[in-house]
Amino acid sequence: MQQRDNQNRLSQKYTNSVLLNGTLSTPRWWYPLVSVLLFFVVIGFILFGIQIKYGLGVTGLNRPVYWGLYITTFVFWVGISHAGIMISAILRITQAEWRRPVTRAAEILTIFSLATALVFPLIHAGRTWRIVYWLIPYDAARGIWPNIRSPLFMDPIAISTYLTGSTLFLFVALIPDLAVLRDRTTGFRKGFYTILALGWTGNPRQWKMQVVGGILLSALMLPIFVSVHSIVSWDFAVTTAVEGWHSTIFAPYFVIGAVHSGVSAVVTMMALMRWGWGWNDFIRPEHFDALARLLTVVATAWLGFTFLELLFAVYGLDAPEIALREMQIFQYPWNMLFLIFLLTGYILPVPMWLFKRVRTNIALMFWSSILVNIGMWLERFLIIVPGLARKSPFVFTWEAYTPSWFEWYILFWSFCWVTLLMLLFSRVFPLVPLFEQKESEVFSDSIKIGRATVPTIFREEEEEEED
Amino acid sequence: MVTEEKRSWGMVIDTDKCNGCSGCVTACQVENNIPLNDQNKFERGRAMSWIRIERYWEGEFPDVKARFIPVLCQHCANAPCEPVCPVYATYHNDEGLNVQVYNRCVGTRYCANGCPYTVRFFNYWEPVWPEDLRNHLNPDVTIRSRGIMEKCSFCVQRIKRGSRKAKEENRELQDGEIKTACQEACSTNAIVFGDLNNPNSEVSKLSKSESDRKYTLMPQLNTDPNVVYLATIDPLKYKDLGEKAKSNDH
Amino acid sequence: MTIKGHHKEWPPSDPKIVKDELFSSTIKGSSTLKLISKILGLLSILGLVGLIGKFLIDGGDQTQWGYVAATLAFIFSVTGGAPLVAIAPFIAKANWARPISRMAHVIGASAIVVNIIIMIPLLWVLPPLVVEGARRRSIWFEAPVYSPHFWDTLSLIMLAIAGLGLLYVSALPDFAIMRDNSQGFRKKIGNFLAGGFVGSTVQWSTLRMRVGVMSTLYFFIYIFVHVVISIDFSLSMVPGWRDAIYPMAHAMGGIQGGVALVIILAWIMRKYGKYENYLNINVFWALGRLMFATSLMWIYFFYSAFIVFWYGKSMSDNAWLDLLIRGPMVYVFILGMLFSFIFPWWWLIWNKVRNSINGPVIGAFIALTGVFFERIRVYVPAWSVDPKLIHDKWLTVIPETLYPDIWDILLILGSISFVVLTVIFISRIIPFIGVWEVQQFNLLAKPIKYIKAHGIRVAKPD
Amino acid sequence: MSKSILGLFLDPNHAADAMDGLKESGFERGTFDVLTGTPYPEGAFGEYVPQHRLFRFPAFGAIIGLTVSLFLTTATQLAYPLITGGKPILSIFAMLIIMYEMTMLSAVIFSVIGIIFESRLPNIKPGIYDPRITEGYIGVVITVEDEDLNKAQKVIENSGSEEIKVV
Repeated sequence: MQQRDNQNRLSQKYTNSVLLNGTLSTPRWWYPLVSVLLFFVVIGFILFGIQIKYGLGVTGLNRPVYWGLYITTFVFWVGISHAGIMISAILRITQAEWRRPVTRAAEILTIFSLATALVFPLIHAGRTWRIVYWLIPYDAARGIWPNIRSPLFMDPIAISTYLTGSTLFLFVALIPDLAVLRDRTTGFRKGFYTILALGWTGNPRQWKMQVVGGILLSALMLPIFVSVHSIVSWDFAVTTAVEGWHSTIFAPYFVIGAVHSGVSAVVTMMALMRWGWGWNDFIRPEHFDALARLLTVVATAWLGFTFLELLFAVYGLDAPEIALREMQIFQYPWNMLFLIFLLTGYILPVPMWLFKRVRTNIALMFWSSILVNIGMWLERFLIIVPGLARKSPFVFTWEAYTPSWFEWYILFWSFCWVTLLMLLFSRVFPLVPLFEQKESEVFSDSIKIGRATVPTIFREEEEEEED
Repeated sequence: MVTEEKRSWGMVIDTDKCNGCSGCVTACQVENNIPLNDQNKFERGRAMSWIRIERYWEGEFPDVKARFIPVLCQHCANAPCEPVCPVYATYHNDEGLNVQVYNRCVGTRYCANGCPYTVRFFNYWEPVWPEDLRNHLNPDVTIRSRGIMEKCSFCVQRIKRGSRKAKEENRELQDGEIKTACQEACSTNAIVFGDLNNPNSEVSKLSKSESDRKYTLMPQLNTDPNVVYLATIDPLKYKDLGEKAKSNDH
Repeated sequence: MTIKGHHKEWPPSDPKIVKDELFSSTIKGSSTLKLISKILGLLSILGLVGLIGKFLIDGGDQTQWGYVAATLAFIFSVTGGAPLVAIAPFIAKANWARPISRMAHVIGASAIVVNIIIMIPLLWVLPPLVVEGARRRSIWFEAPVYSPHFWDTLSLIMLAIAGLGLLYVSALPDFAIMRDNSQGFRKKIGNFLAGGFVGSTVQWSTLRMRVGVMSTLYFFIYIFVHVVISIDFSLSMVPGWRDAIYPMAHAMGGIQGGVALVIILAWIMRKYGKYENYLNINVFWALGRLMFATSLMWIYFFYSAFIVFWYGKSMSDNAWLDLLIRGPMVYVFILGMLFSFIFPWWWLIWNKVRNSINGPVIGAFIALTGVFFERIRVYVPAWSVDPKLIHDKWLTVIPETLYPDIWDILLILGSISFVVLTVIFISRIIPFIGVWEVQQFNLLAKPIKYIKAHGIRVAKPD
Repeated sequence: MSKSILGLFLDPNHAADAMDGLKESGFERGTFDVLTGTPYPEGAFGEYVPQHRLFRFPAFGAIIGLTVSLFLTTATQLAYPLITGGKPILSIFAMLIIMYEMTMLSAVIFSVIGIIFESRLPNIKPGIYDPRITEGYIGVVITVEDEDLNKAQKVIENSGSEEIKVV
């Protein structure tokens, strides 16, 4: 089949055939991988059941370390979820061309990681079966509504807002590709796609709504995106009792950290997609290059916030705060974690990204992005746990915390769970937005300036949101 | 005359009288059906005691002094534990008590993080008592199931019973009529419980007369506790105070 | 959303015309401009008088110096913020900003003298770290007692050098043009500054490299200056005020003001410099968007701090609220809230407003006022805290409202007019729209017809 | 009895010519349209640029969300007034956060409804269509009365269509 048309653009036929290879056909590795993941996930659910039956004693939690691995992982997944809107909204508004192949994968990552994050409060709560009183604002028989003054109630509201918004955003952008699938399937699946495609034909009105609506939704999702992790951070920041939590910088600090880890997760996923489905023509080194440049800026900003956070932690020179930091940074094993956190969060990956040779090397980008997320998970752990372990001047209540294998497995489970959902999704819907890809092919061109050939892009003025 | 709405239950603890005998701890354990603390619970940092004795050493060897502070829920007016609960499981009632409603609690443990005094306890397991202790449980107090928070209630069951009795005999509730378990058990009368809004109650008298020794835990957090502590007297440091303390004793 | 309307105004493609049009503004000076300059000069002198008078009268009493500190903070942060408006798009390879980048750089270099002059007496009254044997809480922990005085001055000077350097390296090709196309002292200046720039490939690549390096450097210095000055000149003078986001909020306010300044200058150049073709609506649209974004950032940073203090309710938290929100400067706070966020937000949220010439400039004026109110709201109460309380754990006595005296007003007017005067002076030397930037712009972007649709074709080098 | 014609083009320019041809030969706009597999710059085919009222939807949604959330946050606290931590019963600064979230949520929901409505979906009877349109072919559709059928067909053929379907 001809790949490129007379203007040396990837032909749409070719684009369809390649990008649907995970949807219309099944990769060889798909079934084995899914079944393995399914196995782990099921075990996770069983363990969860056991915990509900016997109580949270199965964890390593104690007094005063009441929050541990579960909450850390909750914050971690909320952080990962910031990938989607960062890529598909911010880069759409700033008209970054290289966003196109990753937008949808990023949004799906957002949705599934958010769904997982929402599960963690359930796992974490003492009486999961009564969680409805907390999560759903309905007038219970007790006549009492949830307490809107509680940050723990603001969380579910913010997260479910973000989740609903991203899901709708995803669906709107999915409609044209559903039409493509509708035209390429038969039987039951055709019916399925026909219903979802809502009778899309691709006339100017529909396309215009795609473009304008995309920008409108991006502009609306952006403030939500910022608010979600800020509100999560306020869970900790409003607490005066725990040293190291009551800091005003938490909101932007958490958000920038979330972007750091989220975009890194997108890099990881892009590498996997390129390897798994062989989309080499669409997910190209220059995309990794651009993402790495972005990450360098984000990571540096994040480091600045980390520095300010530490600076103001010791600024007051209060004995309990000093005791906490002393443990967090100098005492074993915390000092090891702190070291790993600094190394993997910034010191190792960012200098690597300064070299174009690294930025365009898929394998290196893959591993460096993994490093970042190890670091970012540790960051949350080092914020949440030491503060509790060294809580308040009552030294007699200080405790250590070692997570039980139970908690470690639930952490592992969450990764299997997200991956499984992504794989199932990829079997039904395309992971790379076909029409965005085609659009970039239509709009892009190249001009000769002197002897140099420079790639160009055609820009039309866009409308924007008015409210 | 003092009406129920106006009540504000409070406690005065004279650390100078406390000798750290831990009688209050035991009494509380028995009164409030607190699960038994075995070795494993202590090792895992999950032991429960609504009131505990914090012990500090003062001075250098050889003249070292042991200092004791009985710490229990301070029933703060600005309790940091209350607003963070998503289900109103803990709130401030009109008698100045910081109450814990077990039925509402879903076990987010956020209140425990909010409490600077770490006097809130979580039931990690379903509580169990040995067979022969089953019949010793206090019928007035709920047994807390796994997965919920619990804390000192100022023996709310006694307060309720007392005020009910007073109503039946339709008279005013007398000061000192209601005694908390820890107060009863205290061999040195270091703990005094009563209505802080009643100017004639012993607690208000004490906190007035001893105002120069009076202090609250962690004032910088502005929690405005209902538990008031009276500082220990070092006769060498505070002679006059020493005299006063002696005169107060009898 | 027809595009044809927009592209009536587009830079001419002939380099010669571009050069002549852009340089014309440096040569011809109207009589009104001379008059304005005279007035501004007078005001500046009065400002200096005000500063000296202030020093002679209140030299010993730091509680009277809030307004001076606020003025310094305002001027250095907004002028220093302007270059970032050019730097950010440069890093992001955004083409639209090329016509305004020169103005941004000029504003960045325009307040150096004022900053230094105001800094001198302020350093005199700024208390050292150790007063009566007790060391106050600061980011300098155990450092020598005059660390703030030293490092803050140094950081301001570094900012000045970086600003000048950025302006110089990015203006180099224009100096070369000046050398080649003018007579008299202009030729001399050009000859001196151009430093043998003839536009060889090597020189261009080094130029690009230099601009990149200077931009990054400038950004980091800008942040550093804000951290040290905002902490030493306000935060550490209030006992118990521990606010980790404050330096960042401070810097963000500066950037907001910087965007505003660029918009205003661009508007003036368009209206009175007759540069409609260069500063067309696209520029104002993009700048309006920036203005909107920075206003949102302001409320975000403010609320992140506010909710933590409001919820925390500890002694120091309440002290913060009493001093800076409902305290002596409550009305200024309300004004600041209105002008920094509410008005700009509700004005610039409308695309019709953003996508116009006059819309953004009105928003810019509002936001600039807002930044000024913000600085006063923070610095004046912080300085008027009783020095005896500086070592407490938290603030117990909230100071009275301090009103500006005649010297303060003179200083504020004078310093601002001197900055404007400097800008006018620079406009006599180099064009406010980079000639080479415009040529680059033309090279990379041009309106084309796509089948039947109109739009712009933008080239993305590397 | 009206029929619809679908002309399939590979070269966008030819499609544009066909649209011009149809305009010149006096078919009023709205009867003919262009179908593409990807967004082209607006007006690339000289097609009729549709007007829309999309921006009304989020504004409306935001107002709804604000009112509902204001009511909910107020009423839920007043319905069962419990003092917590010495905070006022109506803690405005906590309410603001919830109100903000719910406002944004309903704005998003309404704008999605708006997008779907404004693109006239769901479209029960898509009319004449060809799967190859999602393969890069550009379709020009026109619905005409029988007498104009040949005229329209001619125009589309002459402007170099790969194939013509008539239903």
